[in-house]
Amino acid sequence: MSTAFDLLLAAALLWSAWRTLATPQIGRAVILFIVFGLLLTLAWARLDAPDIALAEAAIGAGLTGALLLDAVAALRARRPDDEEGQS
Amino acid sequence: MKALWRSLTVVALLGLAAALLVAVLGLPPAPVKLAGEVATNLGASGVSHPVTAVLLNFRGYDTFLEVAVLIIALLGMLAAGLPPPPPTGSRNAMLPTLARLAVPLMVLAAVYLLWAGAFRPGGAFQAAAVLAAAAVLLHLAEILAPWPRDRRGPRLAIAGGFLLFLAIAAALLANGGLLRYPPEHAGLLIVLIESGLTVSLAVNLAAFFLLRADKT
Amino acid sequence: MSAGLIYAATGCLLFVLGLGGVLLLKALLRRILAFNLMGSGAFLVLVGLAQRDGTPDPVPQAMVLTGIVVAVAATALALTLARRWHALTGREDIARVGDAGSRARRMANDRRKVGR
Amino acid sequence: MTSNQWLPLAVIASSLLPGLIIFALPEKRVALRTALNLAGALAKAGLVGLLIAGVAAGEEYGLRHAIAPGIEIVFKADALALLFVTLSAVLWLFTTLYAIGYLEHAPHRSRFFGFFSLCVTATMGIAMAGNLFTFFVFYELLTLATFPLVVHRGTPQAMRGGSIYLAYTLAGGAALLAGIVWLDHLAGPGEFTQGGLLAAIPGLDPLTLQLIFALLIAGVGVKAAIVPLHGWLPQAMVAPAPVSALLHAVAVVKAGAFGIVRIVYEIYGIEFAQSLGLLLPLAVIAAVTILWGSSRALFQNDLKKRLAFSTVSQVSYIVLGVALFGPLGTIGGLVHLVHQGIMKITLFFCAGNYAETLGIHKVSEMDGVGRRMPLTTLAFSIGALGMMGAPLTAGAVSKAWLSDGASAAGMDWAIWVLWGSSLLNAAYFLPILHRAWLKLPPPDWPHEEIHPVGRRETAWLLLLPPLFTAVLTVAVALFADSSFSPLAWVRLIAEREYPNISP
Amino acid sequence: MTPLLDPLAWLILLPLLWATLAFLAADRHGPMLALAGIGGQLLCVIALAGDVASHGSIGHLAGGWAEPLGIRLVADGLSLVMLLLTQGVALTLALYARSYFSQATPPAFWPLTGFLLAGMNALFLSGDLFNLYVTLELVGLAAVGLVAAGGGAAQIAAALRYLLATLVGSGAYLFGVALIYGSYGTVSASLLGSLITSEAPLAVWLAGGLMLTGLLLKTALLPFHFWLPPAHGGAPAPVSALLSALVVKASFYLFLRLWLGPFAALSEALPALAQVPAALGATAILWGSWRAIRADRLKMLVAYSTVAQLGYLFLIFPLLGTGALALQAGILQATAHGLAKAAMFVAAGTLIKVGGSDRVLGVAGAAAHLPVSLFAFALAGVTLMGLPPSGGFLAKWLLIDAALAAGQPWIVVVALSGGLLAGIYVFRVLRLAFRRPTTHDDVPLPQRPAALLEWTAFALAAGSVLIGLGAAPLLALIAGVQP
Repeated sequence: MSTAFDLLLAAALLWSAWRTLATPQIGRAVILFIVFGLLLTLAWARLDAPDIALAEAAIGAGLTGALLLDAVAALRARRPDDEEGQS
Repeated sequence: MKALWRSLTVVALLGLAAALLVAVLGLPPAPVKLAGEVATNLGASGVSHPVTAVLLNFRGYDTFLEVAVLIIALLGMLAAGLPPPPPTGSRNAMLPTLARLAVPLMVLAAVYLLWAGAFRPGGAFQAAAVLAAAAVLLHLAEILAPWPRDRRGPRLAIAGGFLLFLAIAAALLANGGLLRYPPEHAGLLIVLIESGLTVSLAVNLAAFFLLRADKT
Repeated sequence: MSAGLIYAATGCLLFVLGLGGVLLLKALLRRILAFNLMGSGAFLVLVGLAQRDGTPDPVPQAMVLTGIVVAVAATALALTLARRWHALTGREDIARVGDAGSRARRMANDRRKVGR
Repeated sequence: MTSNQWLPLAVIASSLLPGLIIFALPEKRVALRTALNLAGALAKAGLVGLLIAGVAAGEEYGLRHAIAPGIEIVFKADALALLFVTLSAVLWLFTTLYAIGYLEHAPHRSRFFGFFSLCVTATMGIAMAGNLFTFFVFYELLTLATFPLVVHRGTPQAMRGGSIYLAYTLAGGAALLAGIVWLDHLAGPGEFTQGGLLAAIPGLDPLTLQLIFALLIAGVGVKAAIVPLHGWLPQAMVAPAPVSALLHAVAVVKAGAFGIVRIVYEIYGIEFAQSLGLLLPLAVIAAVTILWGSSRALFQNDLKKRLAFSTVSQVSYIVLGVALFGPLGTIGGLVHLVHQGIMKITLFFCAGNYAETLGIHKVSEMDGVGRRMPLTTLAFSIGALGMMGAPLTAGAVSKAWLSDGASAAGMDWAIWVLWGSSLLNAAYFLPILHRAWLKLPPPDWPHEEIHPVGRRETAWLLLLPPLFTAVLTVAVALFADSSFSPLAWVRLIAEREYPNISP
Repeated sequence: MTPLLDPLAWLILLPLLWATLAFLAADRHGPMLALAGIGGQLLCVIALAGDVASHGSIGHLAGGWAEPLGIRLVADGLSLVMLLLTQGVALTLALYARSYFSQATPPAFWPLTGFLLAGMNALFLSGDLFNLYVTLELVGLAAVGLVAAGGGAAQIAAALRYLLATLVGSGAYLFGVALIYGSYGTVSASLLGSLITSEAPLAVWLAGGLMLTGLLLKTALLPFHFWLPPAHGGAPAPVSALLSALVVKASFYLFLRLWLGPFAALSEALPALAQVPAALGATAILWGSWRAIRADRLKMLVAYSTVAQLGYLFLIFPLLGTGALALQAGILQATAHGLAKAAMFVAAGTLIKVGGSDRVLGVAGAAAHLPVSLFAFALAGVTLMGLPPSGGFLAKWLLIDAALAAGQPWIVVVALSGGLLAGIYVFRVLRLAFRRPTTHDDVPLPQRPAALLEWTAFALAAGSVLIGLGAAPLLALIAGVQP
């Protein structure tokens, strides 16, 4: 049962990571990255690593995500009209 | 030509992924088990939580250098040129209220995390991250103004925690090694270092958001 | 298959995915995201592989804590540089600023900015 | 440190230290610079005198300094070294005087004299090097120190000449380095040894030794300007006359020729080289160079270029002498090392005088120059006759010994080469003498810079050095059999290089 | 000596201390702190040298815990030479920088320099693979910050490329460490040396490949050199010198250490592996030299010369079986190149600052008005060309000797042609400098720069030459290294 959960979580991690890189809009990519970070927090919990889970939530997903959102906002502020060019 | 290179890269990466999977899934057990060593020496480490013991005692030297990495990132920002401050007045009207409610709770949580680190999950890093998040929240709510580059306070806080760590590391040389705690004082020294670090790291992390170019 | 091994394998794939992203993508922000995925992959392997027998090992866990802090530092620096670059040139990827032609390109950029 | 150790070092320092001080001197300090130059040159001459007296009395002078395991800087002032040291020291003295006069109003004199002193230092180092490593160190130093002198004028031709010079010498240096390290790897670190270093080591592969020989000779052959590695020499003639005189006619090409001497006699050993079949190819290359250089000289209108091709030809006399197995050839070759230097520097001094005084650079402009500058032209004539091998000149002595050496070695064809070369020498020098003495001068010289004052046709400092060396050209022939002549010294060397044959 | 003054520990603590103080002082007193600090570091190295010379190798247990639990710091001949080079060059560059930035110091220059030095010293002394990862990041991020300190678009772009390269490099390295820890349960380099055998599992081979490739990326060995020329060529001169002379050597040092230490069994099991870095090195020599010959801007020429010269360092790998010879050649080359390249960059900086043009053509006529800087450039060139009696020459001699001993004559050919190609680009600058200036007499000559700018370059260049004559103690130190 727990293995099935682990496999599911692994798949979700890989999917969110893939979408982070592949989704065309950078804003959505950052959101997906934060989702990835939260999923990773779960993974750390599953690995008996509560310290990392805390740090991942606070730093990996939280602060890094905020930094990224801030950067996206700054980039948008300069160019309000056009979408990000295809990467 | 470029497309060819890209496809070659993709093929190489797929090969790497396959090789890594094969290697990882078929790996025999490791000959050295550090978890046991940690458990054996936990008593002399001054803390009862093994991760904290590794982080601040057994491999405290890593942590010491890592704090420098954070300061370097900040210096790199200063060197490259700080981003402009965000435009004011566009904030959500709810934010200040939310911040006033949440921030005291976050500070409380941080203090708990710091204190808990000695014997259960938590510690300086997590506490600092929560404090930094609180600062960011205050900043977004426009309660906390951006820091100009030459502001003294943040520098003092960041450098202070690290210098405390450095001073203890150096003083312990007298005991025969960098950060070689005498077991009887290890707990106290670690708490001292962690408290300093919490402030230092929190301000450092917050500075990534708050340190902004002066308005001209 | 232990949980450790599952996450180690996931970590391998995340690392390669991130590596591919840094190498093949152009937009700076995207490459910074990819770098973070690479790092997360490495962290998962570090802890997952060490704990593949199911017992937690505090040493790699502490290393990952260190690694996460290093990663956020690197990300902060990278984002600052990317924003600075964007502010100076309006670009979101790095053009080859090499030995020759950089001045011409810079002037072209300036013209573009003025035009807008 | 005993005097036997510091004396070679002092010989080197006597040009190095003044050179370094001169670099730091401001352009305006003419008197101090001149004093330093002269003091250095005189001190060196004196020190060399001490060395000669000591070596003649059987003293051994040497110094070593290990810079890495198995790698040593070794200085050794043996008889062969002193031959070259003395030649360079004496000619440096003359050239210094000449250069002081020549560059009286030129810019960047500190730089010029600084590098000039470094060049002489390098030459001294080459002469007294006790092993191939040390030789190589100074050989490359010579390359580096001459480059700024070649390009000194900063004109496009100078730049071109400098580049060509570097291309040849650096490539040669690389070949030499490859050969030296290979040898070092095979035979271990070894020093120049009378009778040959390799001859004493059994069990070496002949083919490898032949290949190494080819690399080494290619390396030093560049500076010795043997065909086809001679292309830099005529180009480097864009340098100021004192540079052409001392360096390209004497120090640089002699460094190459001297290297060949050391390699053949003291690395391989003449007998061992003969047994490996290395001498005949070397002789053939020398012969080709002799004839080729002379033939090219025929068609040069530019005076210094004609002299340059003449140098190409004449330096290979030395190589030919080395390649003639037997003491007679050795004596001929080695004595020509000295004789050619004295004669060629005379010719270059004179060419510089023509250029500096009257703006004459081409042979076709030399009509009647003998009437305007009789003393210079007299010196030039003596030098030219010497080159042809006319009786009572240094050239005659060299050629006599070389011819004897050729027949002793059973290489009679070499005599024909020598004769052919003499004819060609005459063919390119005699028309110059004819123009200079017998044709009428033009109404105006190309660019008359220095006007005659009484009997003095040009500045004293320009006139005296060629006269001295012209006198020397005759003197070494007249007193060839005295015990102070270069010939006597060379015979001493030859005796030591042929332990099994007495000359 | 009391343990409180342990020079090994202070080599890491001292730069951290003065860098933090410089950060605290917000760009004031930077030069003073730096000079005092680096001076102290130099004293530490000298003190350490005495210990290493007498004991061979000095260990220091950080935290007092033995391996595998703790982190062991080690100083041996190899690390000592690198430490000596680093402090020596850094001190001279600090003097230069103080004068070069007399008008305006780029923000954060001094503290970043201090942290960079701390990272390098920590790297040279660390014996723990994970700790080495932290030091790599310390060095990499500080170096990126210094490149960005130029502030212009070109510098920011260079810094970004450099950052991405260095992050991918350390990412690969970290992943390798993860695999190693998973395989053996320890990251102590000395323990791994005996644990890793030729029958190591696939994961270890992959770890080795990833870690070493990551380090190659950081060392800018071809084909990973793309980030180096803009970063080193675009940064302010003191930064360029610091990066080209020292920083790339740090990752090379680690590559060498891993090759000789933990991964020795792997390279012995598959000797052909050693040809890979050597082949890349040979290509780097040719390609880097070619680009230097073609370069349009003076500092780009010098930067591409670094790409070429780094190639030499990797030629030694197939020759390491010949005893100490190849190792001596490599470290001597690293040392001589470090001194020479620092000299060349600062001399170029002075030439550009005074001459007002960053083109190669801008040096025309410089022999007349900047003789000391030009002479320094030329002397440094002598080392790069490998001409006697420079350190570069002795290194090349030893390299050729080792190549012959190992039966790899192609390395001889590469080494010699590399020297000739270096000759082309060095003399390309020098002959221009001797060209008669095209300006007329009424154009005033540029102002003489501060003497310190010229003489620091000269001191570094002279050092790179003199080390060829005084290499015996250095070579003896390296010969004593037990991999």
